[in-house]
Amino acid sequence: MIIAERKPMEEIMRMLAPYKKVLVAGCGTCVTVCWVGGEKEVAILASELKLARSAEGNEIVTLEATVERQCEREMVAEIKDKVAEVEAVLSLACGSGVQTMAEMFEDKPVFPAVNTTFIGMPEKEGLWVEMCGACGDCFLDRTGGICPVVRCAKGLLNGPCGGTRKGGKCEIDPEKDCAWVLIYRRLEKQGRLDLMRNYYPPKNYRAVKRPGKVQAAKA
Amino acid sequence: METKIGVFLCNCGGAIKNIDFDAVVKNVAEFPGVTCVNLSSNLCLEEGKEKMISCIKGENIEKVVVAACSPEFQEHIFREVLEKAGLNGHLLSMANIREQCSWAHDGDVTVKAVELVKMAINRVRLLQPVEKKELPVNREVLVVGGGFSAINTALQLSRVGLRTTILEKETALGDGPRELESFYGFDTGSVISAVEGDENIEVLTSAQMMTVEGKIGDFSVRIRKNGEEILRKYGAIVLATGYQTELALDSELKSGLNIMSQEQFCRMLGNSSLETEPKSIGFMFDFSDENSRFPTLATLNNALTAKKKWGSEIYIFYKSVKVDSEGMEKLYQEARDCGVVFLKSEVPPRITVEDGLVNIKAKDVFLGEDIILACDVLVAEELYLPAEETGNLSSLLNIRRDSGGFYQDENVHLYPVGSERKGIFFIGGCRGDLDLGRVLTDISSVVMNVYELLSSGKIMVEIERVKADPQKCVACLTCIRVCPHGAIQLVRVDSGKEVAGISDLACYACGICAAICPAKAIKFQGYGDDEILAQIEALGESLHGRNVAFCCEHSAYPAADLAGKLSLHYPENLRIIQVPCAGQVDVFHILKALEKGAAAVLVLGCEDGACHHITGNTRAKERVKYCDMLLKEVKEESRPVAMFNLSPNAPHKFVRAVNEITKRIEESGR
Amino acid sequence: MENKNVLVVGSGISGVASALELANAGVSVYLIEREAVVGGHSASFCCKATDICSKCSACVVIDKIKEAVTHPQIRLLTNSTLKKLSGELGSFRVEIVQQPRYVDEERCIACGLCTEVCPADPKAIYPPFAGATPFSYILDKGRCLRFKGEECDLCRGSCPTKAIEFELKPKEQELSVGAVIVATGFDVFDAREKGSLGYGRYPNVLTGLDLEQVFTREGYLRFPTNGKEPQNVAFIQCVGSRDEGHGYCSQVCCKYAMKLAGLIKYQNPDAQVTIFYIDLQTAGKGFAQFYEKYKGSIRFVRGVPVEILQTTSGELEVRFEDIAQGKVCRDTFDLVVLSVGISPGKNTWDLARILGINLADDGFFDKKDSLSSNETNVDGVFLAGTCQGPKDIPDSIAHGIAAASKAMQALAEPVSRRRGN
Amino acid sequence: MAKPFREILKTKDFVVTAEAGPVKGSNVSKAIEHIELLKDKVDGLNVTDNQSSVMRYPSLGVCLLIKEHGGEPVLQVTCRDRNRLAIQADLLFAYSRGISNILCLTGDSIDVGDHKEAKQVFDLDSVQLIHLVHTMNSGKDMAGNELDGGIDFCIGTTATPSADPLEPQLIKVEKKLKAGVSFIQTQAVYELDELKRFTEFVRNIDGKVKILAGIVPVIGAKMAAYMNENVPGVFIPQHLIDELAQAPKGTGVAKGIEIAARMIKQIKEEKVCDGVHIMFIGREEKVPEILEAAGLS
Repeated sequence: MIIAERKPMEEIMRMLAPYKKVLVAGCGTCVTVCWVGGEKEVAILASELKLARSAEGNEIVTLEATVERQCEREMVAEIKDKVAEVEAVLSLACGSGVQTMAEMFEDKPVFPAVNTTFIGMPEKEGLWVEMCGACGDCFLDRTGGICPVVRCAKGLLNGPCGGTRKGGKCEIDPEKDCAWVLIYRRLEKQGRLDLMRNYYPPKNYRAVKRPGKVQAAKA
Repeated sequence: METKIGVFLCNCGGAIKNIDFDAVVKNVAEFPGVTCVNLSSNLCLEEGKEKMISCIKGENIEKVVVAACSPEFQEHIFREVLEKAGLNGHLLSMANIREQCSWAHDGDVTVKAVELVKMAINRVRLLQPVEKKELPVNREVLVVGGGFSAINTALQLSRVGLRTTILEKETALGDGPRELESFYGFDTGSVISAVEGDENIEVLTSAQMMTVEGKIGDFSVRIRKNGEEILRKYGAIVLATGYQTELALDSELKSGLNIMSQEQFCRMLGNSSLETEPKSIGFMFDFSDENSRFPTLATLNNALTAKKKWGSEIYIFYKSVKVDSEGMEKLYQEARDCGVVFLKSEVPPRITVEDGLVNIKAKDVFLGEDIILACDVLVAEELYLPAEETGNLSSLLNIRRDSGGFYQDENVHLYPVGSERKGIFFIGGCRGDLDLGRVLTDISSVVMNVYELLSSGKIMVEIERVKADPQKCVACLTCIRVCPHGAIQLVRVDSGKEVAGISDLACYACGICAAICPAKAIKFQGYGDDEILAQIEALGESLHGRNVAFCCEHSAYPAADLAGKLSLHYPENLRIIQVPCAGQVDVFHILKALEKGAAAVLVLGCEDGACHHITGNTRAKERVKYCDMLLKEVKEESRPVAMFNLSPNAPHKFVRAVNEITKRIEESGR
Repeated sequence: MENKNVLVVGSGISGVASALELANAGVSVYLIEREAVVGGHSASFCCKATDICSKCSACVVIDKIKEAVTHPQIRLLTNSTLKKLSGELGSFRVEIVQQPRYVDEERCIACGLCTEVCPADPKAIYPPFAGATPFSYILDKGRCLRFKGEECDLCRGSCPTKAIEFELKPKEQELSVGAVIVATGFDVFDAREKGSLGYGRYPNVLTGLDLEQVFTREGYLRFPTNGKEPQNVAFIQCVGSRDEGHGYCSQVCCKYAMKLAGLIKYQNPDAQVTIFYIDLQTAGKGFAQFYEKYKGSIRFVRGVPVEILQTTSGELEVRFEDIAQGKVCRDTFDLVVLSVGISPGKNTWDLARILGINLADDGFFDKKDSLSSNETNVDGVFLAGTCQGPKDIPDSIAHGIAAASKAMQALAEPVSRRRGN
Repeated sequence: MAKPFREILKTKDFVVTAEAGPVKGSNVSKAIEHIELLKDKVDGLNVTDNQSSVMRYPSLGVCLLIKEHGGEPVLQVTCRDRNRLAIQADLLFAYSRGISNILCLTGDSIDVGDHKEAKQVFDLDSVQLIHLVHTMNSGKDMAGNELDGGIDFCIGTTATPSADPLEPQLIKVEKKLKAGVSFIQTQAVYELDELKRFTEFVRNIDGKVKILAGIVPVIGAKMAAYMNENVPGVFIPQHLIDELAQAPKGTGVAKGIEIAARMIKQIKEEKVCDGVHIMFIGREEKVPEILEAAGLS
């Protein structure tokens, strides 16, 4: 699932400074699940905006809408009437949602209210961690299902760097586990350490040709 | 066609003098939807209720607002009135114009009264009927553990006609504090045979709980018994898994032949073919752990038996004797009288072993000097610890443990035997160090609680008071993770989609889930976002300069009433919104109140560690902190948001909180 | 004809707990209370939370009382006492005497008009303590002019709901119940009996109960005399416990003393708090951390004060034997709190006679055997709470629930089988 | 003129190299001083590559200076700042200018340095880098194209004998050895046993590779604590920290040198490994004192 986090308020305020009426648009999928872009956050952000602007003595009118997936033209189309009413749109969706909105409503400026951070999963209530870097060349078969490309601070493919901290923590953050220590432990448990002894040549970092496109074979 | 709302005011027999009721009537009558406004002087008395009923019927009132005394003790009365008048009891909203208005302030409070009534009217407009329904529950009970408390629980449950399964991980029943049997004059042997003869009791030995799903009335438990797994259904689960002990000694001493545990010493006492009886025996307790009763109990009882049986010299080293359980003081005296020597020491004695003797060196408090005693045997201090399966079981059952690792969160509302999840109970040593008297009480208590839940095979509950809308739910699992009562599970709806399903049986209607749901998918009848917003909006422009207080119905709300009763006055600009738990208040509600003009927002919940919903007040604190951060972001720090903890019987603390906020506003110069 | 109703005598926390459990199980309960208000001692206890809950359970009492008085299955009779018991388990007949309240609690709406007009001084009609249930006014015969033979009728005239009635006689009624739960509680040890400690003579020597009520009333620690805040407080443990005449530990004193001490330190960190003790009873769920938290800031002295004297400056000089130093020392404080213990209720003996149940040698009701502290020598008469022996609030609640359980179990058993054994 | 490092490794039974940390700025006079001071006292001068991710004068640049002043440079190449194209280009340039020793490392993370917002590259990892050098030694580039004039580097790499857990590190070392290296230069070691354990492990896989123990003098308890916290791969044992703490004020440097020398002596006497690599960044001028104290000059 795509994980994102709220932008600092002042950045949002700067984007919206010229506008008096905006639509705060949420997305009902990933960003709802990670507590940044669902209906509740839309309401909170709208309310905070109004507070901020009235404090500046520069009132703003907000409309609120949340669509199931902002990255679907058809779903975004459902809120076109609301968009028509406003000067600008503030989207709480991931980058692709923001762009879909921007594409659907070309005459209106669409602003991102969140920073899309990574593809990840919840570790516990309210905490999400990165799991996949969408490199287009999945390596997990060789690493016991732990991705060194994003879970190792340096994306190393042939084992840990020399900076591993005591207890198998990462060079850059004692809070984080060294991915390669995790991989070692998992493979050891599975009796597949030979996988770690193999040499893996430099990765194809161009497996996804930017801009990425995937054509379903069936279609 | 607008809903017909009937407003019933009561001037409390004309005693409420600082409200101009005619003005209130006039003012409220113009409010949209209000069909009739009646002023009574004795609404809570029979004659008052009669009038109310006839008015509701006569005017075809659909929803009712009562503006009178506090709902604390009256709401249920007026609910009955509505039912009598043919309305659903939940279509009522009360404005507390006595305790929290007239009595709480000096001088005329008509304006406040009007506002309170308007808040209630706006709220009532959104209320929907809540139906009651009887839901079936499984009458079988699972008792985990095979010790004294487990067995007796099963026997007592059988006595009231409930079938139980005893799940024991050992190969046989009857582990437990054997060393105490002589003392209390019971023997596990006899109860075990009683169990065997009881058709209501099934015993599964060498068996373990693997997984538990479901909720009160319908737990499905996977049990592994010698290799194979069986699936069983139970209505309730009782944990009686006991405790374990560990010698509080340096490891090199532990191995010592003549240094032993209470239980080992008991066996020695029981051993008839003992070559040499110990001439001198030392005991130790209350040094490493000053908060247990059991060590005193075991020591005194073993010391006495030894004295009587062998006539040995007995020296007991201790810091404080724990006599705060029944019969203990007498036992302590008895021990002294028959010559057991008690040596009080502030610090643990030093233990050394020399040629077969245990040397105990300590500074006696009374003599004020060091004593060195050489004993044949030392019964060392024991630590009472949770049984090793405790951790595993608590995560299986999704229940909390206390700071010592024993079952049961340290929350007074769970005592004596309750867990935060309906239908799951703890008894005896597994919930902490208890003397047998208390264990026996636990057993009877748990039998009562289980009987209440399961005896009739069905429970009457309110249906869908808190409900997750399957259309809006995105199955993010947030509510499932935060529900303190384990009342929410993923369920498959007809569409095949998996969504959060809230069990009416297990739900306590605290609203914590509704507050946190990122999709706003959880509707909470009476306290949802809309109802709260409606009350805030009712004040319109007049909200400016007012302070809004979200008050937990278990603590702050009654405390506010009490302040009124004691006429402890506080600023009149406070507008109280009652919530079922501080954890039901969300960032969204707080911001809305500020956005609509409130000068300050207070969130008032139970004392830290005493939340009726375990985590509600701590969540509230976090959210208030977050709001504070947001307000700084938008440079609105001058409008304070604060959280206070208090209990229902702390009216002064309530007033202090309100005054503090008022002070902060003044300081910020608004 | 088997009767499943249960009579609960005493509406302290144990009685309320018993009544609630039974009522929730569908049993109809008569809850009789000698006083005008429900709740017994614990209903007036203060919250002892500092920055965290100190597990005193006073708030639980409030919850339960509210639940009980609003419970449709519970019939509450205040000002009522038990006069006679006959019959046996399953078919008892009990006679109840209800003293007139003069203020009908059903009709009184606590408006306060009567107090305004009452000419007596001190007022003869007044509200109960805040938080009392029912919150209906109390007419004090002793003070009322009318009961002194005067022709005063002001309060009755002022009452908007006609709740006041003078010409009332004691009401007698007979009830038939299946079982009886005795929950008549305890009396606080009368500290005057220990004259050398000066209680009753020195205004700033209080009992633990007095201190509870200071906090309930004021919200802060205050001198009863001048309303100032004491700075140097001493608690004296085991007053009326663990001595000749009280061969038991009252089980509550160490906890309430330490919790009140903690509360004092929390509200006024500069205050000095000393606790004189012999053995500290720090066991019990949830108490460990509290003790750990405050044992540093509270001064614990292992020793028994023998005498308290008030100096001319009004300070209190405590003479005690400091065991650690092995000599008699003196120390002065500006407030001394006697941690008085739990004594058997005065009416225990009468009630024992009426019910035919035994008394234990310590003066509390005697339990049937060591394996059940709820049962008595009379089948169908059960004990709940401190009338059976000292207990703190959680233990009293537990014991109350247990009593309900035993009564319910006894009644659940078919008469035949019961007769059988 | 210094002997080629490759020869020294083959012939000399106790090899000593020292680290030269480039300056921040274009003024190389200090670097030259150090080179002059050390070039004849050690067998190789080893130049860091934006060490600890702090931007400095390039490793390549200093190596050329060493060459010009008649020393034997070892070029450090990390994978952090250059992708495979840039690295290959640098190697061609270096070799064409007479630099023939290379130390292949992963490189510290950007996050520990002074340009925390830079994009880290890590297009290759250290093992892949070693393979790359071999490929180019064989006259081809990574894409398989023929090179007009190839290269021939003496390849070394690094290892952390005191890592915890050690096993994953050893697996990586094994991969490096399989890829083919002539010498291993360890991270700072302070425990002889750790070093012994490590060399034993290496010997079992490859008898020929030379192992140079990393020596980083610690000149104070505070510094030690700081290094444990902040320098990746460095683990200073408590007993050393205590020893440093007891040293009287102002004698820290001396103490540090004493400890380092003691370590070197032991290594040499007990023949634990084939030599040492002394890293006294910022205090290069003190290196001779160490050598002296260790009886290596």
